[in-house]
Amino acid sequence: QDLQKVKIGVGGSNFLNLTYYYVLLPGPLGYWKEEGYDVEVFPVSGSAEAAQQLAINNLDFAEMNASAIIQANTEQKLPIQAIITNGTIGWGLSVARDGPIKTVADLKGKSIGVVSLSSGGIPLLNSFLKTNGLDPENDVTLISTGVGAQAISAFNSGQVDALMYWGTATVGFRNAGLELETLSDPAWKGFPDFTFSTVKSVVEKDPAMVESIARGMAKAMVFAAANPDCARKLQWKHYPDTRPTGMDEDQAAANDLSLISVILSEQAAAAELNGNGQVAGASVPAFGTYQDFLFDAGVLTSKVEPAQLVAGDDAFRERINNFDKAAIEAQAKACDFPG
Amino acid sequence: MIEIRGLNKVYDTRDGEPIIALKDINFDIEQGEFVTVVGPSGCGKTTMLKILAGIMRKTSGEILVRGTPIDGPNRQIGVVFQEPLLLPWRNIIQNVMVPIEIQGRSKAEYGPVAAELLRLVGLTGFDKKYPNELSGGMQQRVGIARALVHDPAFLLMDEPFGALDAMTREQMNLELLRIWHERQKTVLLVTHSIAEAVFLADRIVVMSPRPGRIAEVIEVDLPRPRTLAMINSDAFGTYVARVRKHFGAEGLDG
Amino acid sequence: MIEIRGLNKVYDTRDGEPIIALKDINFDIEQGEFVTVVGPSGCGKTTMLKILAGIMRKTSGEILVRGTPIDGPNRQIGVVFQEPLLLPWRNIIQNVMVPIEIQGRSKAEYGPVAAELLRLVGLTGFDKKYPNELSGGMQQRVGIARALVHDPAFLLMDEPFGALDAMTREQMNLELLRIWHERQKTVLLVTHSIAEAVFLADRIVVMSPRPGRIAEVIEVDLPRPRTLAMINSDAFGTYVARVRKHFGAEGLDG
Amino acid sequence: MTAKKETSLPAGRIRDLLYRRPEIVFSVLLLILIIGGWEAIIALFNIPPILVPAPSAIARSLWANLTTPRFYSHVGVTLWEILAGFAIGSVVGLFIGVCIGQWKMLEKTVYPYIVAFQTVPKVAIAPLIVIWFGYGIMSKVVITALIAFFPVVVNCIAGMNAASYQQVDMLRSFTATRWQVFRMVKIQAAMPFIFAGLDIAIVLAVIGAIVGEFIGAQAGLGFLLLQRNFSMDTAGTFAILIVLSAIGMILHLLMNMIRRRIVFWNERDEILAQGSS
Amino acid sequence: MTAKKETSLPAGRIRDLLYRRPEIVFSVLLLILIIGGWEAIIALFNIPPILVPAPSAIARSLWANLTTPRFYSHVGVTLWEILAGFAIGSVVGLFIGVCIGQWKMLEKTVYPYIVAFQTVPKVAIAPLIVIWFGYGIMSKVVITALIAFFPVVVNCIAGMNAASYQQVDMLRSFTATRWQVFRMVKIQAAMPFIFAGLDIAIVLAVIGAIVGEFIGAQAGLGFLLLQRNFSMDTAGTFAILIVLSAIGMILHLLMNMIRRRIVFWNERDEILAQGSS
Ligand SMILES: Nc1ncnc2c1ncn2[C@@H]1O[C@H](COP(=O)(O)OP(=O)(O)OP(=O)(O)O)[C@@H](O)[C@H]1O
Ligand SMILES: Nc1ncnc2c1ncn2[C@@H]1O[C@H](COP(=O)(O)OP(=O)(O)OP(=O)(O)O)[C@@H](O)[C@H]1O
Ligand SMILES: [Mg+2]
Ligand SMILES: [Mg+2]
Repeated sequence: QDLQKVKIGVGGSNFLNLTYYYVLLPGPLGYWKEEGYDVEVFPVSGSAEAAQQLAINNLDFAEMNASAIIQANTEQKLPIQAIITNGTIGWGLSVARDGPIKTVADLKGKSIGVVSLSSGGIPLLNSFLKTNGLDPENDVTLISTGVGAQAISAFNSGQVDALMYWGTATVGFRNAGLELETLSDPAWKGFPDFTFSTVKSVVEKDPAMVESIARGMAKAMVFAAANPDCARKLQWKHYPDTRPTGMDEDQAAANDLSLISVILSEQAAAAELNGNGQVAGASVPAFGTYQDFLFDAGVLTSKVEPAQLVAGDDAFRERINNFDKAAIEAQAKACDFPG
Repeated sequence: MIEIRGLNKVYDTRDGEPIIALKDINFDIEQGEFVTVVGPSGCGKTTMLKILAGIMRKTSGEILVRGTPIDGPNRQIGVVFQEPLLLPWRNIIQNVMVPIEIQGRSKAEYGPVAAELLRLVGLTGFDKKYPNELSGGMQQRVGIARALVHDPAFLLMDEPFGALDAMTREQMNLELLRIWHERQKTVLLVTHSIAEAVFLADRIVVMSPRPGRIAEVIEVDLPRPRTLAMINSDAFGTYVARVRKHFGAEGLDG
Repeated sequence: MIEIRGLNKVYDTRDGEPIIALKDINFDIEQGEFVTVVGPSGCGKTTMLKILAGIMRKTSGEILVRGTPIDGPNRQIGVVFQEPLLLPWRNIIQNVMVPIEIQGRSKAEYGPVAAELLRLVGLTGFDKKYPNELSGGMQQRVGIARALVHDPAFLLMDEPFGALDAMTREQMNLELLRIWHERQKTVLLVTHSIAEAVFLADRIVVMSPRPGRIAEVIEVDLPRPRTLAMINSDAFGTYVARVRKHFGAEGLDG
Repeated sequence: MTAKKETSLPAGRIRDLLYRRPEIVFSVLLLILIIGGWEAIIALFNIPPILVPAPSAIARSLWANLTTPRFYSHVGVTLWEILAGFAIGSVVGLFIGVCIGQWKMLEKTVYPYIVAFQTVPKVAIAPLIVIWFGYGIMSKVVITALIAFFPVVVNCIAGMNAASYQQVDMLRSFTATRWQVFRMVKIQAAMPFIFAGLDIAIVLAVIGAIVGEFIGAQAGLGFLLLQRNFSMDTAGTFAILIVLSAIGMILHLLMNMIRRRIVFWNERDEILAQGSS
Repeated sequence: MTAKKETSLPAGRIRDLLYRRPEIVFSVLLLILIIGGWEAIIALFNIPPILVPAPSAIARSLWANLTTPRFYSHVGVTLWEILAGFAIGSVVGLFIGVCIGQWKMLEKTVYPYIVAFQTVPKVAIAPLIVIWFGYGIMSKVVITALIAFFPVVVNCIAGMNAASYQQVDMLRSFTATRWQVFRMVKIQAAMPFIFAGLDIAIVLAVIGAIVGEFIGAQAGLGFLLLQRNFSMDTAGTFAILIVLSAIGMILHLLMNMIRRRIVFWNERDEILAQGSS
């Protein structure tokens, strides 16, 4: 039969690898097809661009930062709503494991590398420094060290004493051989981060479609949690170009496994926020507290009703999580895919 | 046919000091007339030709063709420039065909004309060569063929035979007279050869140096058709002497 | 002084058919001699001059200057090209000073020489003008001044006076003879004027058309210094007729 | 006469301007047209303001920028990067171009490698540049220079090859050295090419400075662009882009003025030039 | 004679090659020099392999790429983007350049705005392009074309302005129209400029395709670069860069061959050309 076309954009990453398994794997696993949808996934360079593309219905859904969802609502009056939060804030301030810096307070007078001075990590870092008695303006120097090798070499050469990066980036640094200790504010665990979202009108117009797509993702999340290595194998099989290169097979597998384990732990933390044991969902109170935090940090100029930030109601989320978890887990354990 | 009334031309120059190239030129050319222009180097001959060709603005004055002022180039004019001005990316036959192409005339019809003209100027076999593969005199002859190819009623020629050897020059002179006569053309020809000026002309315009003015207009009353034998006639000699007087030259140029 | 032995030049052309420009040229030029070259257009005069100037490769043969083969340009050579070849971004005086600059001679010393040469060619007052603000003949005269400014012992001149009017041409001829005599130069001059060739030369080299060969070398035994009055002498007329015979021309060119 | 004109009505003044400097009038008209077209496209294609803001919103944001003193320090940083990068890039480009133009052998050996090197996206070598030039302005200047130098090289070579060989031979006949031929003919003949190359280099320098700042910067218009983008301030983004464009445009016009003073020899008689072409 | 050469020792053959096509020998020597210098710089500046890998590691990675059939589909995607973007960009650039070159008024009014538009970083207008041209290859082609068209415009205009006004006047004396003057003189005179512009455009097209893919792509060499970068596989990154460079270099050499066939009129006698300049 004719499958309905659906487009998902992944904001903030122009390169889709195992990190985004929850939108990449439902397709090959057939979860979307069996509900009648043909889903295409696109990388989109940033969350802001993703919001733009959502706004003009060029995309049906987008993965984007929770802060971007809130900003779209408060700053642009653009009703983007969260459907599934894929993780809580996994940012961390990494320092050398056996180095002189043990606490945040030790960073006085030091340099901190950030991806860019306009990155979403800055408000987090600033409040983290403040809670630990440092003045972000004067006590530390921020240097934008970009991504990947550039940041590593800055750290290795001593140009920066700490790196303030998101979870998977920090894993990347570790994989590349940096010996790191990561400090973070416990409050961050309560803030939603990367979130599957869409505009309000889509939810209103075609709730069944939204449910189906979200359900497919939820199944994939259960699948990966049950057998991360199988998720990795599937990813490599169906998206061969996303597998790490420049290392041997075992190393690549190990790297990807540590990557997905970070994703899964962030995912588990996000599930905590849902409060009712649901695998997939978005929490109104969590968005509310994050909005408050962003407002206090000066990122937002106004606030909206927290319920506005999340799609649908409890019943809607109930339907998303309504599937045979055990069957999916069994499928994952078996990991029986030909080829 | 062509009336030049109070023509003036002043050039601006980079150093700010303008050059008065032509001053109050008044002069008529009759239909079918052969007029030659002589005058010292830099007296404004080329300037006048370019203004007549409609490719240079005059500073003041009027030029009337059959009573109407000219305001640009004309299909009935063929110009031979002082430099050959060939297009280096076109071969010789393509260069000769430039006016045909421009005026949208039939290539099939004028192709043989161009070939015949190339033969006339002694360049048969060079039609597929490129301009920088030709000697200076050969390039100049291509320029002559180009000016004639569309059979214009009015020819403006700026020292067309300056770079040619004695014999070729004589032949070209005779050919030009033949074409002029057969085709009833009007010709204005600039030359530095006083003998040539006399040989070809109905009237000779003698110009004086900066600012360029007309010093004298000499009617040449030699019989037509002209023959090379006439060169040695007394009448011819008298005309030559009369022109030469303006230059104060002794006769090395012929 | 200069010996040309078995000189050949074949040009490759784009259409694949080579042009034989010079064929087996053998010829000597004595120190202090004034040699003129005449020949039909396209016979290889310019080619020979460029090879002597050291800026064009010969296909075969040898050129010896005082016994040693030449392999490139020489400071003692001054060349007047067939086209003026001025540099449009330099004003007139800067164009004349080009050889001085190139040969690292003192500007203070040669500045007055350049000014004097400009006066000689009748361009006083034009030294700050730019080449495209000059008429064709004026540009050619700048080229002549440029070839003389560094006082070279050997002058190569390719139709230097072709674009000049009768009087200027005569004056320039006389000036050239004066300079040649006073400064004891050796001159090789290409011209289309048979009279000029006779008037200036110790020897006239007559060339025949493609492939360019030497048809005759004529010793001119007229007394020195030459005067314009000699033009009307019988001896002069005999030489002119002898050269003209090669061209089959009747005498329009002088 | 001018005194009389000055007392005439505004309509008369515009007519007067139209006569004397028509390009100014048309340029302004064009600007109005662009802004109008912009509004029209937004209306026609129903483009939401989050994608392309209305000119009025941009103007407001632009005004807010221009009245903030701190904004000028950002402009200053980027302008400095552009100018320094452009200067270094053009000088190096000229040097390389001249060398290659002088020695044909280099054109066949070194030049292809320069082309190859130039295809490497600058982000890919950013880490190296940062190591050598630090995180400050210097690394952005270097990236700008690396991007800007190439069009100058290419055009310089093409220009030197376009020198008339007759002119070169003329100089050689007076025993000119390779260097003298270069100085007296080749570089002059190359001038129109070089200025075209510089024109391209200016634009690339503007882009280069922004790319450099995108890689990581503490200040500058590229930094502001990232910041505006992060706060989804599209009007703000466009306001910055307009400032960038204005910088590019002014530098282009300046370059053009310089060109007209240096490359003068193919200009004819003013009056005539208007009549034709 | 050649038969004799062919049986000679390798050293003799190289000497023979050195004599007949010296540029090939020097080009190879240069390559060896570059690789050697690379190794030396790594050793000298103590550059860690995570920043710049050793040539041997890159060679291995390159070999791995070249022996994977899937790699060629990525090459194909990017090559297609480059070629299509370059083609569209040059054609549009030529068209705009010719229009501006033909009407002086446009040069003073429209041209500065084109310069201004060109300074806008392509990432800033990427969202718009994605709306109009989708997420597929087309949007990358458009970005590539937008980047590549500018040098062609600039050089086309400069070239047309460089046409000799004497030649133009000659044509006008035969009543040539503006269009005929363009066709018979201006475009020909502009050819050396246009080819320089195309040379720059090729390099910008390569960069443009990569920038386009960076904005978000599912395939292509830019996509692979991101992947390699994410895996911190520096050797892999450089291997891709080398493939990109090779593409740029080959296109440049092709363009050069075409140029030499079209712009022939300032070449002199082969033999002499080697002797001088
Ligand atoms: N484009 C120009 N700009 C400025 N002055 C010019 C220009 N063209 C010619 N002139 C000046 O105008 C005067 C007349 O020049 P023109 O070329 O008409 O002379 P001519 O009679 O053809 O001389 P010739 O016999 O040497 O060719 C000269 O003094 C020259 O310097
Ligand atoms: N660059 C070139 N390439 C090919 N052929 C050439 C080249 N230059 C000259 N020729 C050919 O060589 C022959 C001699 O040319 P050259 O210029 O020496 O003649 P010339 O005697 O100076 O003629 P003119 O009196 O017309 O100047 C001509 O047939 C010409 O076509
Ligand atoms: Mg003249
Ligand atoms: Mg000649």
